Amino acid sequence: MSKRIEVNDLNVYYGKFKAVEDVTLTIEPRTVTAFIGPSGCGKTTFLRTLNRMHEVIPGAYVEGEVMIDGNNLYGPGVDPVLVRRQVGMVFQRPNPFPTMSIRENVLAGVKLNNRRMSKSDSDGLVEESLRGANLWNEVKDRLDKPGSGLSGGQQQRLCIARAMAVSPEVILMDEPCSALDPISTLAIEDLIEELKKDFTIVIVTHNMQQASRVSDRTAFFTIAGTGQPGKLIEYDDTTTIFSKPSIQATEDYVSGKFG
Amino acid sequence: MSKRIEVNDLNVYYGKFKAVEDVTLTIEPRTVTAFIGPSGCGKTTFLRTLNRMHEVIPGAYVEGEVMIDGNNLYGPGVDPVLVRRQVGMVFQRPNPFPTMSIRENVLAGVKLNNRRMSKSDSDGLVEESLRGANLWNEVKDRLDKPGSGLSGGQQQRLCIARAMAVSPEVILMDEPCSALDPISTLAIEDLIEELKKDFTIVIVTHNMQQASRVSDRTAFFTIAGTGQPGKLIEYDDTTTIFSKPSIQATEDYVSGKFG
Amino acid sequence: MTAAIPRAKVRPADRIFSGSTLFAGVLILAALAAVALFLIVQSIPALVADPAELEGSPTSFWAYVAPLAFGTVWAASLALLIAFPLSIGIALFISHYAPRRIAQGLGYIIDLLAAVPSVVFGLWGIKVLAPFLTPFYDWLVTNFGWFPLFAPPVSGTGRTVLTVAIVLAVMIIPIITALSREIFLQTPRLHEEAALALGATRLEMIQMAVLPFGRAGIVSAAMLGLGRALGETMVVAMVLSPAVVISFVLTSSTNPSTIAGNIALKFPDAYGVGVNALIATGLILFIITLVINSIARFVVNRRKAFSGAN
Amino acid sequence: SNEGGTTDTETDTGSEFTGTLVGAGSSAVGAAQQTWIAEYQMANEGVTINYDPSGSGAGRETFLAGGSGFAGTDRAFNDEEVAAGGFASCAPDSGIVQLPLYVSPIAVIFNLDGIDSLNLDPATIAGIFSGEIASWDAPEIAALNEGAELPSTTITAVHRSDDSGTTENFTDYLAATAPDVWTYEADGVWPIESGEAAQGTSGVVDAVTNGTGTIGYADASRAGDLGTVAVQVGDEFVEYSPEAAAAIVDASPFIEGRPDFDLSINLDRTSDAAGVYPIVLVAYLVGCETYLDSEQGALVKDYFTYMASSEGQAVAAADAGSAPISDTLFEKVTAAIDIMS
Amino acid sequence: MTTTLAPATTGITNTLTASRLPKWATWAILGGSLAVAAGVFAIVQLSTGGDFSIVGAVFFGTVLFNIMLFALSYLVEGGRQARNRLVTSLVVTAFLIALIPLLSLVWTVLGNGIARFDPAFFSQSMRNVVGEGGGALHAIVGTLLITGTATLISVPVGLLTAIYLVEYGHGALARAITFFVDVMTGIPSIVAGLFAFAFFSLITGDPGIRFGFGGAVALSLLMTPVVVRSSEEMLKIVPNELREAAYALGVPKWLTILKVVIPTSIAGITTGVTLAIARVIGETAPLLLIAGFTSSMNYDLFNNRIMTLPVFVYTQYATPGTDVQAYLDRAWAAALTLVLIVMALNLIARLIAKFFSPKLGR
Ligand SMILES: Nc1ncnc2c1ncn2[C@@H]1O[C@H](COP(=O)(O)OP(=O)(O)OP(=O)(O)O)[C@@H](O)[C@H]1O
Ligand SMILES: Nc1ncnc2c1ncn2[C@@H]1O[C@H](COP(=O)(O)OP(=O)(O)OP(=O)(O)O)[C@@H](O)[C@H]1O
Ligand SMILES: [Mg+2]
Ligand SMILES: [Mg+2]
Ligand SMILES: O=P([O-])([O-])[O-]
Repeated sequence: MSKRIEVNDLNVYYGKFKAVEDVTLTIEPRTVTAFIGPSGCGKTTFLRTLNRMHEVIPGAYVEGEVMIDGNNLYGPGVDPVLVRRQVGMVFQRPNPFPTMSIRENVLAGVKLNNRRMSKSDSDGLVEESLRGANLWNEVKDRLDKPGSGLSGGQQQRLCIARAMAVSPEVILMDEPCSALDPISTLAIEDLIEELKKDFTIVIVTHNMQQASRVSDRTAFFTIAGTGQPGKLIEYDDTTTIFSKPSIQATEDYVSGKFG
Repeated sequence: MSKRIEVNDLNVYYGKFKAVEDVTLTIEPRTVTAFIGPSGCGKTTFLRTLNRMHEVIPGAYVEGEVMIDGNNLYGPGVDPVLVRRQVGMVFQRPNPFPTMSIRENVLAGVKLNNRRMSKSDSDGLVEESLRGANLWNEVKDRLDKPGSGLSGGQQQRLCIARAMAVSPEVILMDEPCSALDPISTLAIEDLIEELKKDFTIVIVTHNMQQASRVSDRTAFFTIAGTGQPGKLIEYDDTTTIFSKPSIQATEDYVSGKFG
Repeated sequence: MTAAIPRAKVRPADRIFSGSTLFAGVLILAALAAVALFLIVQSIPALVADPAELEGSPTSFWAYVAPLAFGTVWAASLALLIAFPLSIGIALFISHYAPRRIAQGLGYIIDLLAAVPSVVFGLWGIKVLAPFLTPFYDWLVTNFGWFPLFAPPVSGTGRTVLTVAIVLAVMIIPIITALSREIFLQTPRLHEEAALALGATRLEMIQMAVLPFGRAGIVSAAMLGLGRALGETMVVAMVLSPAVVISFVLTSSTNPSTIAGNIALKFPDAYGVGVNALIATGLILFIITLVINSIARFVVNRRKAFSGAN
Repeated sequence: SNEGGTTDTETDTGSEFTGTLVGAGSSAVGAAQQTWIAEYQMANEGVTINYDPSGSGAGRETFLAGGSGFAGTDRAFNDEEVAAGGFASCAPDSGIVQLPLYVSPIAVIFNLDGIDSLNLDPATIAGIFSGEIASWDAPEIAALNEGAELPSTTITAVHRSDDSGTTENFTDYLAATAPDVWTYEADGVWPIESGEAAQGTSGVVDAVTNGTGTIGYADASRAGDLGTVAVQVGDEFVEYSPEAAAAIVDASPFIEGRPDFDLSINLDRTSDAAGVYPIVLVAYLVGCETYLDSEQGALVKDYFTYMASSEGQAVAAADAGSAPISDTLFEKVTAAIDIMS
Repeated sequence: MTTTLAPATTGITNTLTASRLPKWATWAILGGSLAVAAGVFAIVQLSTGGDFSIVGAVFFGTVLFNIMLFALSYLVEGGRQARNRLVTSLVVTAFLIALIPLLSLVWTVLGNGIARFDPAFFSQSMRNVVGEGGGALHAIVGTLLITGTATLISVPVGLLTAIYLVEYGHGALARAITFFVDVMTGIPSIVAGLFAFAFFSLITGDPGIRFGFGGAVALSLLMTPVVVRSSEEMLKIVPNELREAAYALGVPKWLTILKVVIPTSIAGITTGVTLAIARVIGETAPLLLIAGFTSSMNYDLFNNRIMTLPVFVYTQYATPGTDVQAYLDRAWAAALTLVLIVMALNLIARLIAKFFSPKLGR
């Protein structure tokens, strides 16, 4: 249920503006990979190329290859919709569907695609996903209440449950804790620890401590200045990046001299 | 041109929800004070009580005293408009007025009190403020272009120039660099260093490194959990907070164990 | 893990759906083109006819439409002049002044005005408003008759262009209010707070942040209202005391008629080329609307670099 | 009977007619048509007649194009139009019948406190409506109304803002009787700028009622409590009345050179015969001599017969305020209807 | 951590306070101004013998209030506060002014309409009715049928167009549609009627055609641009993050629009649709031309004339018989019915909005 991702020479554009330049890296299955770097260096942009969410923005496009188990996401004729079912995503701000109940939110990936499911199957899926997201105990009595009535941390875990319910192989998370209080943050970090058993996880974070706590490998991006493209500077085991990075810029960044 | 701020037993509410509890601290003139703490602990909320921006939010109110050179901001008959002239504010996201040119943006606050300003006076003020914000050289040739055409960092410095142009005595900054790239961040940190000669500065930051770089004193806030009020845990010289804080929670936080 | 990523180009359902939205859009253009074509074809006999055959034997077709075109624009501008400041005031009241809890209720009350059908406005104009205004016009003309807009003689029944403009204004107030209210409510808090933090009063905050941000939206709201006022038929026909004149006087019996009102008045008894002449005036109204909208769009676009959208 | 209604005169009439008949035209005939239609439908359960009061011009155009079975119009088709033919509902060689079945006095109404009736001569009426006489205490009015306490109020003369038969008949009267003052031709559209305009008879009545010192002209059935003018005919002053209105029709010749069953009347407004009231509106009901569709022809014929009958004329008089046609005219009309098929 | 310095300046005037008018001052000035205006008007009335004009007194009282408030505030609080206060009171006044016609309208329609607001009015047509009695059932049915059909035409077309503009269209075509939709809002209703009549008589070859469906088409022409405009605005404010959330779950675009975007904005869309219905339900001129006039019931949209409430109101008013009052009473009762129908629609729209709209609040 988890896949290797290989990125080769990827350039990412917003219209004429090249936002990310020449990224090549390989993400192993069942690992947690963290992307760190100063604001604006293209972490979010790059992350979104991994499930073809980038092209949702008008004028945005990509050059290069992203291979998932050897299949190029950007190959001709690839249906982005199918890609996204395999590569799930959790956003910076929790975004449960406001018109749906907690239960419907979890089932959104199934229901929105017009797939029928028996009541018992769907009940099972809801419970399994919510348990997986460590949310079951908190919401099991109010599955039919609106999802927007939960606290921020609960909403974010609901979004994770929703992403898991479509059984993707990879889960991308863009600063999933940045809008949350510390208690919720811890809950989600624990959850990531669990999920790693089944999924390949990529997480963007601003928080060095978080990166060092949850990830196996860390990629450091930066930019030379406004208007310049972001670049991948260093990609290595998390412990290496935080203890003896091989590049000076990385060291400056992780030690707080910069950014 | 700068003032001492004393806060006594301040409780801050959003309607029924108490967001910040029982804060007492004194900020000395011509210092930079940093507020740090996990997300949601009430840093922004507390900062906004220092120039009565808090009450702009419907239902929001304050209990307690905030004295600026002995005058209680929340005393009877105090005109919030006058308060805000003396205590300027810079927001997390740069917010120049999109409908105004760079020049008009700088003069926006000044024009309120002094409608008929001679061209030479206003030219002088624009130059002085933009120089003060380290922006003059970058924009002097396009003062009549819209302010929204600048880069994020330039916009943020424009907002600082705008705040300075009304010659306040205190400047509050709420995560002024969080939306900026590292180059712009450095520019603004340098600027804070300069401004401290004339102004009392209070800055909220998520970035421990930034706090240790720019501030003289640091206040650490935290919350016990969602729905609880934020509290001031420790307030001391920045070096003390980051080297040998007296409270365990502070140490955990600054060393990255938490948050 | 051999399951290759399935390859499929564009999904048919997506194509069908986007195709049908495109079709709907094109259908609207087609309907409009059909209306324009109808107007043009039906107008030609009147444009080529001997002007003596037209009503009132004018020197040319243009002399025939001129007073009507003038009256249309005049009445609609007056209505806009009355409705616009009121609507902006009401919208601001609801968005920035009224306590939040009652603002929605107030919005509903104003929306109710939109629920009143135009025949009812016509009846109200004739039976209530015109008689009510008559003494007021009397007073105006007696005391301010020297002012060209109030030149004597005064209307004895109150059915003047000003009365019509007031009714039209009441009709378009809910339209302009509803739209500008929504726009004002969307002013970014960030900009409002920026103004307040500079020590602006509420008025100054509105001047600095709310109005400039909403400028484009306010203009479209006004255009929607103006469109309604330009095209309103029944109210003008029922309430106005028209004549074939070009006159700016607000309080007299001889008021310029409007194109839509005139069609309603003359169409029932029209025959032959008279029918074509009336339709040709409809074409002129169509062109007026087009021109006014283009100007509005031009005005909005000219300062696009400074718009709130950036 | 009325659908869903309790008004039941539900006796089976045993009428042979069924189907729907459509007429269109003059709004002046609208009220009378509603009365006739109601009565006729009650007598002929299976029939539905719809009359669009869409205006005389529209009514003529619709009938010409074949969109209706009959037309109501406040002026007859003129010589050219009749000669041009092409009436699409009619059989190819058929002519048309134009029957003056609706005669209604037009009252000159005014609103002055305490005055119910005034005597005016044509020149004075023309003067008032052309704006030359501007005040109620003008010598011209005073001279004709000795003893009346005329106020110095300004006169507001109200005319129709729409194109109307009422206006055409009224201006025809002014042009014929006061040619020195009223120098304009008869026209359905008010020819001059002076005065106040209002839409439809109701609009004129409203304007006159709600204003002060107002005067206007309207179908006499709508005069209500307003003051009315007795107009000078010869040496007398005549108040409007149905009889006086019917009398002027009788006193007038038919238009010459028309086919036998085209009963278009050339109203003699200047007649000074005793008891005639010269401001009348005559509306024609127009049908084919021979219909393309004979069933429709039979129904129209029956309906026309009913409208012309003394019953028909009486209900219209009661409910719409028209003047029943005289017996002499009735005979001519009946002769014309007889040839319809 | 706690400050030990006692504030040294207690008791000295707070320099942050500005001189302000006391809270009651506004009301006092308002009361005073109204009293003065009323007094002046009373004196004028005594001396000239005219009627005492309440409206005049209130009007001049309000003007006086604004002037006084501005002047006093200017003297005490300075120019900026004075302008702020002036605009505040003007904005409130604007709102109150808008209420005047509304109240007057409601009062007039209710006062006149109530006389014939009886069961017969809602259970009978005007067939075979002369003078008093009768009802507007045929017109109510006609209005519901024609407006309903117009809604069925305009809402899909308008909503789909709005979706095109918001979700798909970016180029010249989208700009052209936006522009011409604005132009379309200016089509006079009578021209829409003329067009529909010409169009259908051409198609059917019937020169006198009158039928309900034609009326619905004419109304759609007027309604569609309103639907497009309002739906477009409502779709635009659906946050992009919801669309992205759906895409990220592997939901195709069209299902995202149908199942996420539209349900989220359904409240605004229904409000827009009711506005559009309100815009056309009172149209008289085009319906006279294409739907015609009849006293009888007709449930068939595709054959024969069909009556509608506005035409009913208008013809009852314009061509009454000798018993004028009976006709006027019916006209007003029909006007009242029309207003009530639109209000009921508004209410339903609000309920729909409430029921379907995003559930916020914790
Ligand atoms: N929709 C867009 N259109 C054009 N440029 C964009 C868009 N979104 C982002 N950018 C630009 O692309 C660059 C990378 O942005 P991105 O959001 O990926 O940075 P990031 O590393 O995620 O920053 P942060 O930490 O603030 O989230 C920035 O220069 C940004 O201005
Ligand atoms: N407008 C508001 N209405 C109600 N509650 C609010 C509002 N703004 C903030 N809060 C609540 O007040 C608490 C403190 O929020 P605040 O924004 O001050 O935190 P913060 O420390 O600035 O966090 P961050 O680092 O994310 O900016 C939070 O629980 C938040 O949910
Ligand atoms: Mg990002
Ligand atoms: Mg904050
Ligand atoms: O019959 P008219 O309404 O045209 O006078």
